[in-house]
Amino acid sequence: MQTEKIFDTLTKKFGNDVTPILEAAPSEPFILVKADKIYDVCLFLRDNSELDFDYMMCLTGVHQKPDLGVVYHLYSIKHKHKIVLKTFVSIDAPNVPTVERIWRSADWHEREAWDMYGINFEGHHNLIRILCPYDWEGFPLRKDYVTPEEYHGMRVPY
Amino acid sequence: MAEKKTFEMEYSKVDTERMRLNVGPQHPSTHGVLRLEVELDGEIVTEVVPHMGYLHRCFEKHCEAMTYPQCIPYIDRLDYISSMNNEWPYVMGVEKLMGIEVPERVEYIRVIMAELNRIANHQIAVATFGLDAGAFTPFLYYFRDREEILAILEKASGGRLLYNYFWVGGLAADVHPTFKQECLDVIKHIRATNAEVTNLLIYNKIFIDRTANVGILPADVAINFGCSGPVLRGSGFPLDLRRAEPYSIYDRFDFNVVVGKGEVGTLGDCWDRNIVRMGEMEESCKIIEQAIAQMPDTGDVQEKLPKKIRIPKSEILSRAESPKGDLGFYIVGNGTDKPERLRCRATSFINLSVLPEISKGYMIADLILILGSIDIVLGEVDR
Amino acid sequence: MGLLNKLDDPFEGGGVLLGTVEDVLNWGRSKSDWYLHFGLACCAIEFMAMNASHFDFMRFGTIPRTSPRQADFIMITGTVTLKMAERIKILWEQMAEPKYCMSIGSCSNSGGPYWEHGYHVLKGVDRIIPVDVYVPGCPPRPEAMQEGMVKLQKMISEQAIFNKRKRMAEIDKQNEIK
Amino acid sequence: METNIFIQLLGNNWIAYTAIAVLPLGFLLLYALVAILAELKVSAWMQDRLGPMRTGPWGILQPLAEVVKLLQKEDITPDLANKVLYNLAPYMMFTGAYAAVAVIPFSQQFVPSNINLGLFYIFAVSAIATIGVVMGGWASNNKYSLLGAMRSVAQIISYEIPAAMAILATAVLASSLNLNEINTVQDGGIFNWFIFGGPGPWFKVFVLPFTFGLCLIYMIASLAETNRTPFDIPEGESELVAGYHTEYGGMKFAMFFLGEYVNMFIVSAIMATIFFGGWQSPFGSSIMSGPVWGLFWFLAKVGTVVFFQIWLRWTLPRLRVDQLMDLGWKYLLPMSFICFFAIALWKMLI
Repeated sequence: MQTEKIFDTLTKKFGNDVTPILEAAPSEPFILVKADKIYDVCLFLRDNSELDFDYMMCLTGVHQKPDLGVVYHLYSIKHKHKIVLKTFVSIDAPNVPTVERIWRSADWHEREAWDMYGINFEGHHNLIRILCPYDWEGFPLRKDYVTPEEYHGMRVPY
Repeated sequence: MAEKKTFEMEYSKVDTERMRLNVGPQHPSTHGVLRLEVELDGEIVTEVVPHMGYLHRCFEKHCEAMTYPQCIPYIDRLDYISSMNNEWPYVMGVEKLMGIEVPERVEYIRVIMAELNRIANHQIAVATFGLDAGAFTPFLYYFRDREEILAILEKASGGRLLYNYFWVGGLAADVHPTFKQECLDVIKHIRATNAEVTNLLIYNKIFIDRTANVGILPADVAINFGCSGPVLRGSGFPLDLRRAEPYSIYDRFDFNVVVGKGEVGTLGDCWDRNIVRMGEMEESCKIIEQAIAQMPDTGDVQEKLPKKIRIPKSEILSRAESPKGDLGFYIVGNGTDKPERLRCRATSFINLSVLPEISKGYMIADLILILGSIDIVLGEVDR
Repeated sequence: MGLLNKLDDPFEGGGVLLGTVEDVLNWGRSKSDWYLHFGLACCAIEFMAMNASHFDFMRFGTIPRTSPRQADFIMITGTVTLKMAERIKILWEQMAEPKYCMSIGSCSNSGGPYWEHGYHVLKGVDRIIPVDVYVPGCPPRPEAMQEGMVKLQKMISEQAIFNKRKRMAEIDKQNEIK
Repeated sequence: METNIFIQLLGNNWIAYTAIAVLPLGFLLLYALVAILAELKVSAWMQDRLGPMRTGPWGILQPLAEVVKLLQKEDITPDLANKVLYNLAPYMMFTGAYAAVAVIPFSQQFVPSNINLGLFYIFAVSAIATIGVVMGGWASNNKYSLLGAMRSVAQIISYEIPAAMAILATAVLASSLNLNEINTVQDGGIFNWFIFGGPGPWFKVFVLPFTFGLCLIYMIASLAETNRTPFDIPEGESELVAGYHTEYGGMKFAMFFLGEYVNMFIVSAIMATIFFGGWQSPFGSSIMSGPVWGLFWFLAKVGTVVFFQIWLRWTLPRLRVDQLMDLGWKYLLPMSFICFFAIALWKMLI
C-alpha cells in the first residue's frame, strides 16, 4: 500500500490524534502521533488486515531539543510496505505507553530508550537499564549529559 | 495403581532446590562478555535472564560528536566480524541523503567485498558453533581458510579485521590488479573446506543428536521478536533484504535465499540455523563469481564530493542484509557535518532477545548451543 | 611467590648454584604460559586467529585454560568498560601467583578510539590491574601479539627470584644516580 | 611361578618391594610427560599446526617446563571451600589411579603384584578416583565444580557396568581373574588374542563378532570412565568452564591432571592386556618374545590405544549428558549382556 493511503486510513480512524508529515525525498515521510494514543495506533496498525504491520524494525529514542521523542519504524512482511511513527513528549514528563505487548521486539528497544534517554514507557513489565550498569546515574544520550568524574572509584575521563 | 500413587506423592515431597548459575561474563562460550543468569532445576534450564552492556562503548554518543566520514571506523567496531557489511548500510544511507550515485564499478567491488566478508563471518559462526558442541578441529580448518579471505581484504583496505574501506561516495582505494583471480582462487578453497566440514561435522551423528530438535524457534515467534537473518531463515521464512528489497545491484545476481527445511529435526532448530549459514556461504560464492564476471575492469572508485560532507535536515533508516541479518542505521541530519542522531538497529541485539524464549526447558549444554546458533557479536549487542 | 619469598634472605650471596636454579625456574615459567581463555572485543577475534593454525600461538608453549585458577597470564583483548572492569579485577585476583598481564590493543592500553566521549569506557586497563606488556594496534595483528608474547617470555626469564629485595635496591640505586 | 624379576633378583625382602613400588611410579611420571607432549603434538598435527616448538628441540621439553612452572605456582585454597576435602581430593584421585598399576602385567617377568583377583582389584581401586572427583567438586564450593562432579559420578558409575561385563567375558574365556594368567592364555600369535576369540578351533569365528563387540564396548566405556571426548562432559569447556577442577590451580591441579593421564594409561593397559594379548608377541611365542620384548609389546599396545584416545578427542563433538546416559544404559549395557551370554555359551560348549 502507498504511504499516503496508509496515512489516509490512519487519519480517518484517529482524526486529530495523528498528523501526517510528508517531507520531500530523500527524507522518509512520517506520521506524528500524540503520545498517549501510541498504543491504540500501533495495535490498529498491526491488527488491521490491510495494513498488517507485523514486524517492528526499530524503536529509537531521540532528543530533539527541547523534547524527547520516540520513532517507530514498522514493516509489513506480507504487504511489503513500511511506515514511520513519531511521538514527542516533554523532557519533564517523558511518559509514553509501551508497545511491548504488540511486538515482543519492543521490549529491549524500550529498555534501551529508557537507559539512554530516560523515556518512561508506561506499563512495561521490566523497565530497567539494559546497557549501562544498573546503578548508573543520568541518561547518557541526552544532549545535556555530563560525563561523570568517577564510577565506583574508577576515574572516567581520560 | 494405588501403590504408584503413593510413590508419586512421596516423590513430590522430596525437597529440591533450584540453583541460580551465573554464566559469564567470563565464560568460554558466551562469545564475548555476555552474562546469562540461569536458573537450573538439576540440569534443566528453567529461566534465562541475559544481562548485557559489558561492552557498551558509547557508539551513539561518539557518532554525535564525529563528522560523517569519521563515524565509519566506529561503525566497523560494532559487528567486528563483518565490518564491510556494517559500513555498507551507513554509507548507503548517507549517500541517499546527499543524493549521490556511486559508480558502477564501486557497486561491484562493494558486493564482492561484502560477500567475502559474509563468508568470513559465517565461517566464524559455524566454527564457534562446532566449538560449543565440543568439536575443536573444524574451528581450525575454518580459521585457516579465513586467513585467505582476510588476505584479499587486507590487500584492498590495509586492515585485517576493521577495514574502513567503504567511504561515502565510493571506496577508500581501488582494488589490486590480481584481485579477481585471487577471489576465484579463494572460492575454490572455501568450497573444499565446506565439503570437508559437512562430512566431518554437520552430518556427524553426535552433532545431529546434539543440535537437532534443540532451541526450536517458530517463524511467527521469530517475526514478533523482530529476528532476521539466518535466525529467521532457519525457521523457514525466506526474508532476505537482498531479495525482498534489492539494494545496490543485488537484482542483477542469480542466487537462492537459503531457508531451513527441518531436514534432520523440527523446523527452526539449531541445526537448521547452522545449515542456513553453510548454504549462504555457497550462495555468496555464486554471487562473487557472477560479480567478478560482470565487473568492469577500469573506472573511478570515488565520486566527486564536497569538501565537507553535510546532510540537510532529513532522516532515513537505511538497511542492508548483514551476515547476522537486517542491519539498519537511523541517520538524522541537521544541516551540519555531524549527525544529530545515529541509531544502529543492531541485529545481534534483537536476535539475542529471543534467547530466553527458546531456551526454556532444555539442558544447560543445549543453552550454550542455542546461544551459539543465534550467532551474536557482543560489540553489536552492546554497541 | 609463596614459599620462594621466604627463601629471600637465607641464600644471601647467591652464587653459581642459585643462579642456575633461578635460571631453571625462570625457564619453566617463561616457556610454559597458560593463558586465561577470555576475550572482550574486536581484538579477541584477532586473538582467535592467532590461536588458529595459521599463526599457531601454541608454538610458544601456551595452553588456553578456562579457569583463572589455572592461568598464568591474562590477556586483556579489547575495550574494558566500567561494568566489566570490576569483573576483570576479580578475575585477576583469582589467579594464582606468579601471574602476568598483557594488554592487547589500544582500547585496553589507553581507551583507544573511545578515549574522548566514552562515558562508559575505562581509559586503560592499567588503572585497575598492573600490566606487564602493552601491545599497540587497533586491533594489533597476530604477529604483534606474538611479539608481545616473546617480550613477556623475555621479561619472565630475566626475573629475580632470590635476594629480590637486595637486587631491587641495587636497581633503585642505579636509577638514582642517573 | 615367580613372575617378579625383582623378587627373583633381590630376594623376598623390603628392598625388592620398594623397587617394585617406586619403579611404576617413576614410569608413570615419565609416561605422563610423554603423554602430555603427545597430546599437544598430535592435536597440533591434526589441525595443521606445529604445536610447541620453542622449548627444546621441537618442543620436546615442553612437559618439563610445565612441571617446573606448576611447582612454582601459588597454592590457593578458596576461602569458602571445605579445606580438608579440597586439599585431599587431588591426591585421592592420583592414589586410586596409581594403586591400579599394582596388578598390571608389564611383562612376563614383571607384574608388581601377581594376585589372583587382579581384575576384581582393578575395579575396586579405580573407583577411588571417582571419590576424589566428587570430593574435589563438592569441596570447591563452586557451582560449576559441583555440576561437573555430579556428571562425572553419574557417568563413571553408568559406564562401569558395561566395562565390567566386557572384562568379565574375557575372564570367562581365560577361566581366570589373574591378569597375568589371562595374558598367558592368549599365547600363540595374533589370532589367539581375545579380540579374535582367544585360542580355539576354527569354528571360533562364530564367537568372533561378540569378542570384537566387547572390545568396542570396553573402548567406549573406557573413554567415558576417563572423561575423554566424546564423553568429556564433566569438564566440558564450553559449558562448565573446567568442570570439577575449576577451583584448582598449581600442584593440586597437576595432581588431577596426572591422575587423569594415569587413568588413561590404566584403561589402555587393561584393554591391551585382556583383548590384545598384553605382553604377548603378535607372531607367537617363539618370535620376538621374551621379558624385554614383552615389555616392548605391552607398551606399544598401550601407546596405540592412548593414541587412539587422543585421536578421538580432536575429532568428535561432545555428547549431552542425557544422550550419554541413553548410550550407556540403553545400548551398551544390553549389548554387553548379549555378548557376555554368547561367550559364556561358547565356553560351555567347547
